[in-house]
Amino acid sequence: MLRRILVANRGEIALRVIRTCRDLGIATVAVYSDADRDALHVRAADEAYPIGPAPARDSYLSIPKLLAVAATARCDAVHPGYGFLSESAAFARAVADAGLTFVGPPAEVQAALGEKTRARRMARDAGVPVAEGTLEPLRDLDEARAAAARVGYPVMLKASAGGGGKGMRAVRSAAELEAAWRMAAGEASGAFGVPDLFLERLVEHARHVEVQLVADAHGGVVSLGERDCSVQRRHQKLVEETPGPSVDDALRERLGDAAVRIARAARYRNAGTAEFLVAPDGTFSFLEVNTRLQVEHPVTEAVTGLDLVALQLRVAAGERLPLAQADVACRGAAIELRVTAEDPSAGFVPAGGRVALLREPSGPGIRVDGALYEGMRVPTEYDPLLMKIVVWGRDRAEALSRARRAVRETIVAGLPTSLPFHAHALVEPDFVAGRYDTGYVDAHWPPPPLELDEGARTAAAIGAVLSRRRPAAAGRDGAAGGAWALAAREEALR
Amino acid sequence: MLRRILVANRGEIALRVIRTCRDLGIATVAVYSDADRDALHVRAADEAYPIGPAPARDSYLSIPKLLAVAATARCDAVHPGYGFLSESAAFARAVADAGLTFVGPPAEVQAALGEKTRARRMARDAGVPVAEGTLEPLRDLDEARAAAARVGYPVMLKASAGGGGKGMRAVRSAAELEAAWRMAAGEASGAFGVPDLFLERLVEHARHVEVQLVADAHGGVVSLGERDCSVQRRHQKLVEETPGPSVDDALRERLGDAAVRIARAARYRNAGTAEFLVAPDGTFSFLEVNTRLQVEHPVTEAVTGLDLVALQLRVAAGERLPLAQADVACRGAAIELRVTAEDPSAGFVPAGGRVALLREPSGPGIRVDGALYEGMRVPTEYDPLLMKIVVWGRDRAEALSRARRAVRETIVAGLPTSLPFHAHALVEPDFVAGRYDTGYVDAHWPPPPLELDEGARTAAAIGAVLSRRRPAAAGRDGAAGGAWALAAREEALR
Amino acid sequence: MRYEVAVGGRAVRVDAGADERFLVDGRAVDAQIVETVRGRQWVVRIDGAPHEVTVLTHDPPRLLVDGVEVEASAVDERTLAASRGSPRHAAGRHELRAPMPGLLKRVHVREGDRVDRDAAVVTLEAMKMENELRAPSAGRVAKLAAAEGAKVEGGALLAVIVDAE
Amino acid sequence: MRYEVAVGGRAVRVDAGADERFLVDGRAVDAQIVETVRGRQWVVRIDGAPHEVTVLTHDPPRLLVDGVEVEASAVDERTLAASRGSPRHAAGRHELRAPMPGLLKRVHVREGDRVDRDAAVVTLEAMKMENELRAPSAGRVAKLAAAEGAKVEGGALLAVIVDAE
Repeated sequence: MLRRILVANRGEIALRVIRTCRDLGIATVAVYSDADRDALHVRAADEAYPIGPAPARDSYLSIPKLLAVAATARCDAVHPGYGFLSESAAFARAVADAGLTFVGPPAEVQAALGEKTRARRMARDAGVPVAEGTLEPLRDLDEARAAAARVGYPVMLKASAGGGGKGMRAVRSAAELEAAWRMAAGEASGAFGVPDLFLERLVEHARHVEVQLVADAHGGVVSLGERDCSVQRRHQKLVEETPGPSVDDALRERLGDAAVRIARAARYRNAGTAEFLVAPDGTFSFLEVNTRLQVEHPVTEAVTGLDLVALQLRVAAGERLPLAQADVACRGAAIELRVTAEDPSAGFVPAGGRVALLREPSGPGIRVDGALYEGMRVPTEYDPLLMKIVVWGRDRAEALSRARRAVRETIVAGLPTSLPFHAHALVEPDFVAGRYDTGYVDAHWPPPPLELDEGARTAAAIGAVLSRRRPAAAGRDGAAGGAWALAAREEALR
Repeated sequence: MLRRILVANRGEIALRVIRTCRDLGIATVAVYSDADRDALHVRAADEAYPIGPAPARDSYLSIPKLLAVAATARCDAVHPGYGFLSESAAFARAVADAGLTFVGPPAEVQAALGEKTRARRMARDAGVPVAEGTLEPLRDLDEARAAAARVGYPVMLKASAGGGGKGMRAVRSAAELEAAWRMAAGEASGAFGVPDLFLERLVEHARHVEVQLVADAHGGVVSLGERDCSVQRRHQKLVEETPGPSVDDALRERLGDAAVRIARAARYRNAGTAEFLVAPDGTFSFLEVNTRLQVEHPVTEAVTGLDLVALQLRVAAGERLPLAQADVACRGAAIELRVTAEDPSAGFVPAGGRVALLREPSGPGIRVDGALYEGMRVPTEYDPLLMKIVVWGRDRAEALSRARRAVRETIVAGLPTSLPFHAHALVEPDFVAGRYDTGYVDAHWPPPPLELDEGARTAAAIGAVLSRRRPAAAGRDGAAGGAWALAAREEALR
Repeated sequence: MRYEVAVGGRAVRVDAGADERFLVDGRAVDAQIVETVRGRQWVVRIDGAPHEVTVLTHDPPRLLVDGVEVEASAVDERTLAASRGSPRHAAGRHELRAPMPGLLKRVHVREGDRVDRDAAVVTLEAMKMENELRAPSAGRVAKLAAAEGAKVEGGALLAVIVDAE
Repeated sequence: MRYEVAVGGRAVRVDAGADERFLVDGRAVDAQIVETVRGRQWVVRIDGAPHEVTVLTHDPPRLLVDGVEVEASAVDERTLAASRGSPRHAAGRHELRAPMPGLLKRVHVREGDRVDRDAAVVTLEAMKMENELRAPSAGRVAKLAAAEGAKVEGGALLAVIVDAE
């Protein structure tokens, strides 16, 4: 088994990985930029090393700095989390060249699947349907024009080296192509260092459904059910659930089979996710393979009872998968809500801030993966994900009820969050009925203004007045008032 | 279905019940004493009414006050939680007489099983083994002397109207009997209003194993597996787990069968628990039935996937049980740690205080049932239970690892807690091996002094120095220092 | 003290007296208030119903009321009187500010341009995403404080749009 | 400033200089300190290993270090010098105080009695339980401030036990 792991990430996923390492008795080494020196992942790890200033390119994306820490701390493996270098073939190779175990697919698999048109060719060759479009990167705008005309608008322009919804633009007509080309190429260049784009037919009203895979080094591959991730803004997911509300047993089997075929064709290793678009008629087409742990992996954990990070670590260490496809048993339904530092009332524009008050939800069926604490400054340099609320229920209806309750219990004060979106979606009839596709957010957000009932409105009006008062006057409100102030004063007594 | 429920309790169990009511769309009415006016259960409920001063007898134990609130708020049902009036036949009757549904067994069942010697006779008549001892309350000390001599020391003196470990004393010799009689009778009188005691043979090295039951009004009864609750101090549970480490399938079936037989004999309704002592040789004897939801019910929920409060509400409303015995499927293992406001380094003496800092554990496999928040004053008038950490794993080993991780993540500053006990038990070889009985705490606590490693000891020494500095100087420690102070100053900017 | 309060777009007048006595739109309200986090959170009980009110952010003024997020601002009469006529709050003048620090990738308008409501004004790169910041109101770009390629701080003024006459 | 520190029963001498420079038992320690909750919690990083130190309670002085609870007190030299010879801290004098408010159900000793260590001194009813408070040390009951039936506050002095000569 692995002995000592460098967790080359930050935030909730770093803490998530550290938790499982602790469960397995594996020592952990955290890294942190200047913006993260008091972060929870730093405190949870056995060791922690600074790797430079806040911008990711100077810290979390610096392969030399990460390898230097791994050497100093005598690590024998590296877990990349998601984002940052998790899908970098160069990083996987550098880790292996340094004699360390990379907890993810090997560099050659990353390289093959990371080039999205190559992945599309591989899927096609494995007999898996792929969306109509280009199977090689586009050379220039003219070629894009020709390809789009051939495929027919609307099309999706995508970064060949893409992932995570970056460098992606829907193009509805030839007139939009040039501007979209420029923005997507710019984003792709910035995010991945490669401006290459390709295009494929945009399937209208499609659902984004993905299949979790884990493969070992001995030819073992299992698929662990699907996740519907259609609820997205800017091609980034806001809500994910399993089972997919539109996926019946037959489709589930076909998707799982397609995912396993791609994994075998790619000689896949470790955890990964095959993404598909499912059209309203139930036909599906392969999108890409995410060669890493997904943000939304906990919904799969909730229904299977498995610890995906533990499986990653085991297969990375060379162990065989501890289960066969027939051993995979799913129970109930699970939903993940991504609480992000974004203002949904202003087009989901991200914003940092200081967490002035925090209450995480709890109770039956609720798991929270986060790394927040009161007083924490949420940096603006990184992904705006704040916490994931993962809800399990015996069926989708119970999971939805519990999710509503969880959102109502959650407080993150001090910065805008996506919670109002989640509160709305969880009662919005189309989402509740499971009738949604990738156009869901555009079609259902923003909602009509909320009408508070009279009591709540009166309380809000009084609350607005109270919030204008000077804190000095607040103690007057009663014995329990000013809890913090009292606590500070009384500390000396205890 | 029920429409509007009075939750006649406080703390974590009131919040627990409110959560499920919210999931089911049932309105909730909370009550609170003067000590609880800013409690979380008050805020989580749809309505909340004051019921008097802090002492329970003037508030949470006042049947007239509770019924007055139920009338004012137009409730149609009452959930008693555990403790307080949950096992009071008088309360169940008063609720029914007021035309309301009592979410628990009816008064006559409570009366029959609440008198522990009557319950013993009932179990015996149903063919369930009961511990040797008296089958009627003892008239006086002389009768106790005679009975103890007949049964043979050691014996347990117990309150006939007992429950929750109160009014209970182990007596190892005739010389101890008088003092034990006086203390047990005094406690029984204070706690239950009835000084009656009975005695039974004390089974040495026995395990306390209980079976969860739910029964509907149509003759349906299911048993939902067992919980081992042997880890106790002062006859009150500290740790519970399922499956019981000493319970094999054969014993599980016999215990479940015995529990169902008692339930049928008592014409039981709603959720309840049959408690047994299991001797080292695997023979078991009936102890009593707890005619209410148990503190430790979440471990059963964790492995069965059921919501026991939801089942309580459904059967109380007259619905049939939604599952038969054959539908009960358990997955994995679960452990509950009761975090109490007690100082384990001083004989578990309870102590209140203000919660100066709170961090609840989270991540895979962890559920927290609590009602704490930072700044909260923990009242000393009530049960010292602060929060329950409920851990699930695919097997006991995984649950133990996760439990250790959860304890390490948890911070409750400002008052003593039982957490050092839990931290110790979870690495103590006998507990880890599942080798424990009701003598566990006495045999394994306090542990030898902890040796911190050098780094941690140095950090502790520096921390001790930092904690003596005036807070005014603390800001010097860096930009992230004085998070709260900074947050306050920066509020105006946002 | 009298306050003009706006809750979710609805105007409410609140007279705050001593001892938690409040008149809301002239009607006396029996509100019992417990402050649970200093200056940040209160439980306001009205007719038996507890409402947990948390200040999410001061600017914009957002409250969380029983788990529901709502815009709610209160201005006391004196401040209101003093601020009338202040140019910053003048009717018809709308400021576009950077919601967070970032890099101005693109500026879509010029000073003097007429813009529709929701027209893209600038593209701000922040948190690894390009964000189009849009006109809060239709009107004329009276001032443009943004240049392509510039780094801007959170809260920085980028443009002023005035209602077209 | 020099401090006499006791961590889990072990004595440690700490010299705290400016700029987070510490000498621990005379050895220079490269400790990087981030205060995460004012006056309550710090992350102390020593040789790459972060240790989260939280003050659980001031009296008794308990810290949580990486999830492990430990008694840890620090007294600076000046305070130590000033307190030497103070009767409250005199060697051989042990106070029994009520750990919480409650009702004294029973007093098991009289002034002048000799008691063994861990002998029951009083029974305090609190949190619905009867709690026997025991002698912190063997000795003589020099003072008894407890009467059966009395209500006592948390921290109230109940008895003083002095080492028997």
